[in-house]
Amino acid sequence: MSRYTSATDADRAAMLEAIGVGSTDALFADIPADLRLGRPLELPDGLSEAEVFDQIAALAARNADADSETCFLGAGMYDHYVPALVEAIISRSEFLTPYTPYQPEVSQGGLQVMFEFQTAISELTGLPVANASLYEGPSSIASAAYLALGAGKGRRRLVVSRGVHPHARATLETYARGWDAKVVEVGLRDGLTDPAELENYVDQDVAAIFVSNPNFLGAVEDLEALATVAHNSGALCVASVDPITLGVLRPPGECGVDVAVGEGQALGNRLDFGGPSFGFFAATEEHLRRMPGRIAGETADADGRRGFVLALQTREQHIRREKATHNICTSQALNALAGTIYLAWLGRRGIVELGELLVRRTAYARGTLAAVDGVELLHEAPVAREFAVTLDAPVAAVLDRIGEEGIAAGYPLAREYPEYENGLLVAITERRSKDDIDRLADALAGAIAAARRPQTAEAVA
Amino acid sequence: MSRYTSATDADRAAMLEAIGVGSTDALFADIPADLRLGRPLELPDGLSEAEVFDQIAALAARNADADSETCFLGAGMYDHYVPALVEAIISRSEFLTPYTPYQPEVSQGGLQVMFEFQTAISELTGLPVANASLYEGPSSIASAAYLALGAGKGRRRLVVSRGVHPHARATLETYARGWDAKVVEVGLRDGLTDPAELENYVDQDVAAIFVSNPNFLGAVEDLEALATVAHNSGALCVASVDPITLGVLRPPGECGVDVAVGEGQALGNRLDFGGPSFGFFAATEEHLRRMPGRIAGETADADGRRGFVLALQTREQHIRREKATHNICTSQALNALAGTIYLAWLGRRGIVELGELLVRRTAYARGTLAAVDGVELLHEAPVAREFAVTLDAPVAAVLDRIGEEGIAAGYPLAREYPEYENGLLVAITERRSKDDIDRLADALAGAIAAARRPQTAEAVA
Amino acid sequence: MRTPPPATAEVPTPQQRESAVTIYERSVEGRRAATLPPTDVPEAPLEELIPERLLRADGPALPEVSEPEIVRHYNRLSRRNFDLDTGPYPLGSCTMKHNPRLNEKVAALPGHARLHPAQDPKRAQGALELMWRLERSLSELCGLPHVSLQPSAGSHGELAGLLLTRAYHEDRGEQRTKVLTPDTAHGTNPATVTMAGYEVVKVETDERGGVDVDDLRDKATEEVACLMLTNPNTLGLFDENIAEIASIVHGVGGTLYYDGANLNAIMGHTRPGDMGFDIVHLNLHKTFSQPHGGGGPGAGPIAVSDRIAPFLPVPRIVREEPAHASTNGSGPSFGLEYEAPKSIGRLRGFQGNFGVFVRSYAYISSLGGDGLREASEVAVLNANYLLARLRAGRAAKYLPLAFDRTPMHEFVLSGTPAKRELQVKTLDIAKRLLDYGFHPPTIYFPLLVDEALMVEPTETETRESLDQLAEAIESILAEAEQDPSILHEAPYTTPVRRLDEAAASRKPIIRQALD
Amino acid sequence: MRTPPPATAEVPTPQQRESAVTIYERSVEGRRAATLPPTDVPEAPLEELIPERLLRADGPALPEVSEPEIVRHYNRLSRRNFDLDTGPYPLGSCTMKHNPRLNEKVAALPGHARLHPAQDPKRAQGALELMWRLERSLSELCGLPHVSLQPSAGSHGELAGLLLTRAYHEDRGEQRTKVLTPDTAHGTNPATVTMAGYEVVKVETDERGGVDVDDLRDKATEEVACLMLTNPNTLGLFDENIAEIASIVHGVGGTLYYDGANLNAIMGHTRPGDMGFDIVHLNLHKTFSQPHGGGGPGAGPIAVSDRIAPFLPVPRIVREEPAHASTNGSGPSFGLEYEAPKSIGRLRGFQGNFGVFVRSYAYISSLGGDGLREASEVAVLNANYLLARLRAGRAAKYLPLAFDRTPMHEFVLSGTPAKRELQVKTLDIAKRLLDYGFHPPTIYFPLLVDEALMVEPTETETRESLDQLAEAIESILAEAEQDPSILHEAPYTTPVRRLDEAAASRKPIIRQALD
Ligand SMILES: Cc1ncc(COP(=O)(O)O)c(C=O)c1O
Ligand SMILES: Cc1ncc(COP(=O)(O)O)c(C=O)c1O
Repeated sequence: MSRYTSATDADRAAMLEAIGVGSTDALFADIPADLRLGRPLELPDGLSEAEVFDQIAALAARNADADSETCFLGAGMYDHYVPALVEAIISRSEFLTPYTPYQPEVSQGGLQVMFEFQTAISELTGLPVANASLYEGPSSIASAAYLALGAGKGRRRLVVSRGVHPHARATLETYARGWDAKVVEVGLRDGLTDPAELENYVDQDVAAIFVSNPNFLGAVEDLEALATVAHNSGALCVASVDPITLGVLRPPGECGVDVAVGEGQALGNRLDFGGPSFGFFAATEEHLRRMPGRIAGETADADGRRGFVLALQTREQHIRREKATHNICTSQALNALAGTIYLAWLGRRGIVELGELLVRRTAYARGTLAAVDGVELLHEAPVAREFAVTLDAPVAAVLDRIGEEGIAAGYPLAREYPEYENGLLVAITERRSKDDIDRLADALAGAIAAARRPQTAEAVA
Repeated sequence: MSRYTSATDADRAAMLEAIGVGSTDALFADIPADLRLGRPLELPDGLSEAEVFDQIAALAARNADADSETCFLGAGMYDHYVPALVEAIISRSEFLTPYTPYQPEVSQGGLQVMFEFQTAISELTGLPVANASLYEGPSSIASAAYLALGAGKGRRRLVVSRGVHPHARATLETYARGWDAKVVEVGLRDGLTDPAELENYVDQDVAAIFVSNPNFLGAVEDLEALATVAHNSGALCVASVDPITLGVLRPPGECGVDVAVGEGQALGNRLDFGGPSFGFFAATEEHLRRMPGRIAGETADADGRRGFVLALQTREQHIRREKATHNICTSQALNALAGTIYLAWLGRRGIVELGELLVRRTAYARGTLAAVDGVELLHEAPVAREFAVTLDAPVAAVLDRIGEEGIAAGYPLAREYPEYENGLLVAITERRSKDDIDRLADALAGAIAAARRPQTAEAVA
Repeated sequence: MRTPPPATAEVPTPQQRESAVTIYERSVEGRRAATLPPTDVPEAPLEELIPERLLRADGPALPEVSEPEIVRHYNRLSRRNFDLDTGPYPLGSCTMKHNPRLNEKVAALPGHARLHPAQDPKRAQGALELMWRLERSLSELCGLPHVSLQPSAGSHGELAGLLLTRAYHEDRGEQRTKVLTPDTAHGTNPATVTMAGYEVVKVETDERGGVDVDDLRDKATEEVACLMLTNPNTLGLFDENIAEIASIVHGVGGTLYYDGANLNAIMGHTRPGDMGFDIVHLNLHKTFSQPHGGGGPGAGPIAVSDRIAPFLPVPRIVREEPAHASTNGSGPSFGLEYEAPKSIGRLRGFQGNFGVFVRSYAYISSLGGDGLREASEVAVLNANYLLARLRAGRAAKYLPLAFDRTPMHEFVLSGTPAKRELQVKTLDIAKRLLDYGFHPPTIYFPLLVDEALMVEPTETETRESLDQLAEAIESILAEAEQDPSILHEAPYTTPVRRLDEAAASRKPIIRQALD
Repeated sequence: MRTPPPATAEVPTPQQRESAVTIYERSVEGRRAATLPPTDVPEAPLEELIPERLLRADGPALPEVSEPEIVRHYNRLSRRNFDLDTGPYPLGSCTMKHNPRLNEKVAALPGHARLHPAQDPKRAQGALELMWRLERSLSELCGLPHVSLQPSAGSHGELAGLLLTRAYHEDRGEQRTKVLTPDTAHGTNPATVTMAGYEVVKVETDERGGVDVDDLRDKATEEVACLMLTNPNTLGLFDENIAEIASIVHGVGGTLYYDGANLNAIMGHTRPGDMGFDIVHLNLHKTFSQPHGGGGPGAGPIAVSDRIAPFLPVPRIVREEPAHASTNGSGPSFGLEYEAPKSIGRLRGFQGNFGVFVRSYAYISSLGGDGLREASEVAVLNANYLLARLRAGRAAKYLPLAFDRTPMHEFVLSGTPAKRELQVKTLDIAKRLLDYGFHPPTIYFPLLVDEALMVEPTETETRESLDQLAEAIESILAEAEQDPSILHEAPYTTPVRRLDEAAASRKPIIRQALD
């Protein structure tokens, strides 16, 4: 019998009889003979649970994970500690296995969680309305652009800061292929989006500007100044924000940002080689009915009991079809639940303390690395939890060498920022202690020195 | 605030006021001043969850576990595969956190599980009554002895086969210090308890004989013959059995065994460096009211609904106090639940198929190892899932060497069986494939050859 | 069968007595769950590190609760959900099959769960190989040579598919503006068409529940970029004309898109590629046992034909044969390829929902080729058995098949007669089913069926649970014959009773008010 | 406070409608969940490998069910339990404190969960070091120098303690026959005395709820091997005469045994060793947050004074300083010592319940010295606050303190007035509490208190939950004033209602009948 099914031969016989056919083949009769797959699937045979586990565990063992090495990688996803209660709760069948809450009377758990999640995101971003999650960070930016194009009737340009995550900029480009809209990019100066320069790009045809805080190079932007530039010509300001920093950094809502989106992985989700995590989407009141995704709302039942339902469904594909504000259906509810629990665990004080710890450790790390011979700061702008340096040596060689010492030193910038050929992005979390940082500095010093040697040799020759 | 508590300063003030005292110290006033600990506890400061995890994970990393090496260790606990659903179910709060079911109306889950567990143990052992678990294997033998002494009024001797687990024999000796009872041991011949020899030990003063099946050397005993010897002089026959083998080996109940006990780890429990696991205890009807431990029984509620309760509590310490049949209170409910789920997963066919697989693989392993130069069978008796060999080389040296190849070759017998100086006990599970066994044979061959070399060198000199 | 559930709410159930309290309402100033590692670096005032005007004055008002309170809060909340591990969940089009815990176990291995997405491919070979193997398995199941795992869900896969179609046509110098979707299509199809910048053209359904081929012929013009189809369609019916449909669309140069939500009906029996489809999306959270999580996560990999391949999203997983630099020793090595001049680019960050890939790979490894084929066989058997059980009773009269044909893995009933003769709507029947301990089928979809009930039991339900479901529906229809108000007022025993959904949208309260 | 729960069972709750069905009753021939690895060795007939007469004719009738059925069965069953993560569990003497999930996470690490107990100590250094550190922590908490972690639970620790006492006396050539236990003692104490071959002598309780010192003096003869005591005792009262008690017992050469079940009251405030106790057992599943698991597992480590140390069970954990053979490099190394000529030997297999040690070690590491002290402080604060709340209401009249003194971490009320004036027994109050969503306190223990209610809230309950518990009891007493039958018939809303326990023992049905 195929794993997980329970139809015995006796069951099959009885069931076929009840149906009134002689064999299951009869049930497939509508498939034209010439379209039938006349052979077994070319896939390995099924395995026992123990064999599947051993085989996949062997694959997993070939990955260097954040438990087996000291990880300074960030670039959008971060190795924060996930408290054990998060996994304990999200692995409960009652949260793990239900579908989207189409029957609210038996989905109050999930719906209330969405309501709590929306509250948390609204608090973090300082914006009044938030949805119950989108896929992940970069595609949330594209979703914000879709909203902006709809809101900014006729406006056809999207101005993106080069400080926005490269994956987000690429995703926006991809989505924009379906819209007659043009994506233009504003460069960075000293690691920051320059409001003055931004102004040259923003006019009446611009639907929205897109910035990130902190930006991809770790720099803390002046959101308010950037939002002002957008508003001056009637464009929206969309900001992608790192939720972990919102205990200490001024929230987008206070800076005049119209739509705040972001990647939620840092909030109680696994690294998972990049997913699943969740994206969040918050906005000012006026955009509520254009928002993408599920939104839980409070209401009452027939007896007057407080309850929650999916609200404003007329925005959605299953009701509005081609007129929907977005095509999203299945989203990231379980990951958003993890985020909701994580934020309750961190709490009002914890989010501030964590932010402060990160800012201080990052400052220490930045200073310590800058003191290493062959390491220069890539920019001097203020940073919160991640910073960029340039190595006076081939970054790939340096990373390989440090990797052998069990350290993932950071994210090389060259592929996405050719202008920073030996640029390196270093991320700090509460799991990277001062000692880890000092170890990194020593390892960098050694690796750079080693990487330079041959060159000097040539120089001599 | 201490982790896990929630009394804020405001709470404390309000609570103290309600109590009518000025400080919490006042609540400790009954402790004489000279008995107060006038200093902080000399323990490390509390740590954040992330720090505790990292610290303990670092300790765990210093153990060579059955995932990181190929494990042929047995000797009472075995590396069987535990299906994922077991951990998923036993980690549910509803099973993990309740106390012993003293309030049956809100404990039907746990009580029904006990009922199902008792059914499974009764089916496995072929005995009509079983309890809901004891601590673990060896102490269950001592508990059976306590029952036997009570049942066999005046009989003061306990005859134990040397084939019984050494830990069980030692535990029995320890318990017996409190009883004016004498423990005598009957040796093994060709790996088996010899009924003829046993007869010399059994007389009217013997309360019970204790045997194991398979015995510690892996040999399958003739339980029926041994039980007959016991019964001939009115003694009870207590058998410790390996539940995993009961799909293929004749069950104790069919062999005339009066009390069957055993170690339950192999049934869906972790290795856990030896515990927690569970012990089981099954017997003939007549011993029901002398049984130790909890027993769930079926009954009905006020509306006639089927329900379960703790039955026959008048056997127990909380009711009968000094007249109780045993002193056990907290037992191993959660581990017994794991066993119950595991047996439902394995099912009527699986337990037989698993037994057959083990017998065949063990036969193959025994033959393959016996073919290695320097390895001899320690006995020729039939075996089911474990067997003993003697090495023509210092076993310790051989094990060290093989250990470096990532194989735990087996359990050295010398400490507990000085008569088998270089004896080695090798266990097989469904996780040890033919390839693993062949690898073990090669490793043994190499290690024995290596261990011999120096000796020959000396011989030459 | 068991006695019918109560049809009164006079005595509230224990759960009904628990009024909903949010974690914010449990917050007490000064309480906390988290403790953080101590600051082991200089404690400079924050303003010295970041200009004060960029700092937050006072932090977000997150809850202040202790760890035990959090655990209790969410444990209690969880019990206010109905879930697949509690009872049958025959939600049509959603393939609510058993979620094996083995899949959760392997997904949680540190080598997966703790692997950073930006890890150097050289140090993530196991992950890349797993993705590569999954791509190959899905390719074989779809009968299409190339796969990208990147899309995050079905609708994301649909968007990818239409952007691929656009890129394909543009590459051939064509500007096409229309996408055909049958009126049975799932809402994400038309919504995606709009989002991809195309215009929706609806194709009629014929009397057998398939695509109206004549209508298709009329509408299949040179402007048509693509036809989006699912087969079996959302009526659970296999379209026998698929070959002709394909040739019509291909005839006008359009692409054929397969919405894979219904693949659970045909694994190992027939393949979209063999039917002539160019692009397929799969829902790993339906067919391949990824748990739904109450609304995600999922994954929507796409499989495509050779002509579409050049446009697939980047990065692609590539397999390099041995002796190549980046191999650590023996076997082949795996890498991420970013260079693809004609690629539509990225649809999201990093490499997709890897954790979902692990679960689905474990599922496919567990069943193997024969097991997958049998899974589809039993899914179809279960659906037809349940239908037979229903037709043997009152459903024959009140809930007939919308299209009287042998369905595959799911079937769609019409509640029109029930509404006419019993004055009960499909909604009422669904709500009453809740009292009987079942999750209702999908209702009011597909749209072309009046009062639709869309039933998909999946292969992992037992015959007994199907019998019980049939008996419950029979009993509910009997109740309706006697007193339809029993259904109108239902449910009576759920944690909350019928909720006012309209109010929630009229004056939306979508976050906890805090003061 | 919330409105009282229903006092009728006319309309059964959803759970009450689910009749209990065992996994055996769900069994269908031919179904299965497990698949095993294929046989990769010769398939010889079994009779060729093992004589047929030693083989089983037909296998045990275990259930035949599919994996999805197993998951549903036990998930549904689990919801028929009340648990600590659902609500307050003030079960006196059981210390139902929060069970941190961190502890489960570290216990599940492969280095722990997958470590074979017979692993060579050289290759299990982490486990041995953890055990050694835990021993040291418990030693400091008890004020006694030596610890053995071996006993499996409290009662096992008690047995160890009395066997140690016996060994100690015998080593000094003495045969003592009696063990003193106060009439407030937990049942395991006297049961253990008998099991250890001693005779129980009861010591009276004085009017302040402590040991009657005069009675103790009379009974403390040369025949007395030991006095078993818990302090605070099972009335939650600290015995101020402990020093005198100790000197009396020591005066006649007896040992003093401390039942550590109540250690949660005094951590960091006072220590058994400092009170004069020779032997202590601790319940890691009470004080040190090991989850109870519905009746275990637990662990009952013992701490002893120097004079008892030689007799401790083997193996012992030993710490060897560096430069020793078996160290892998730097630090100290750890081993198992089996040689101890005077040892009482083994109490069980291998090294004890290691998984429990890991959890308790994590708990101690999380709280640290100050945290443990504060935990006891708040435990005592919570108990006294709850008591104060109760005394402010009807409980003052109907449920007075058994002994009117300031309790520590728990307190014992007497239901005598309630029985006399309201005709409701403590049992009735307990059952009605179930309807209010609380687990009742321990009832009818300690025995010397008529109609006893023993209440231990623990430190992890919030002030609000204590308020709600007080309000619930207040409301129940008000119900009793109006109509005691409401309580007599309770509970009404639990999965099953009051069960006939007598019947279950009269004609015991203790396994599923199969045919
Ligand atoms: C037929 C059909 N197509 C598309 C989708 C959309 O898939 P997803 O929810 O993964 O975006 C669904 C699922 O709801 C569906 O049933
Ligand atoms: C006071 C007291 N002593 C001893 C015990 C026995 O402990 P255990 O259940 O761990 O054997 C208990 C627990 O029930 C207890 O409360």
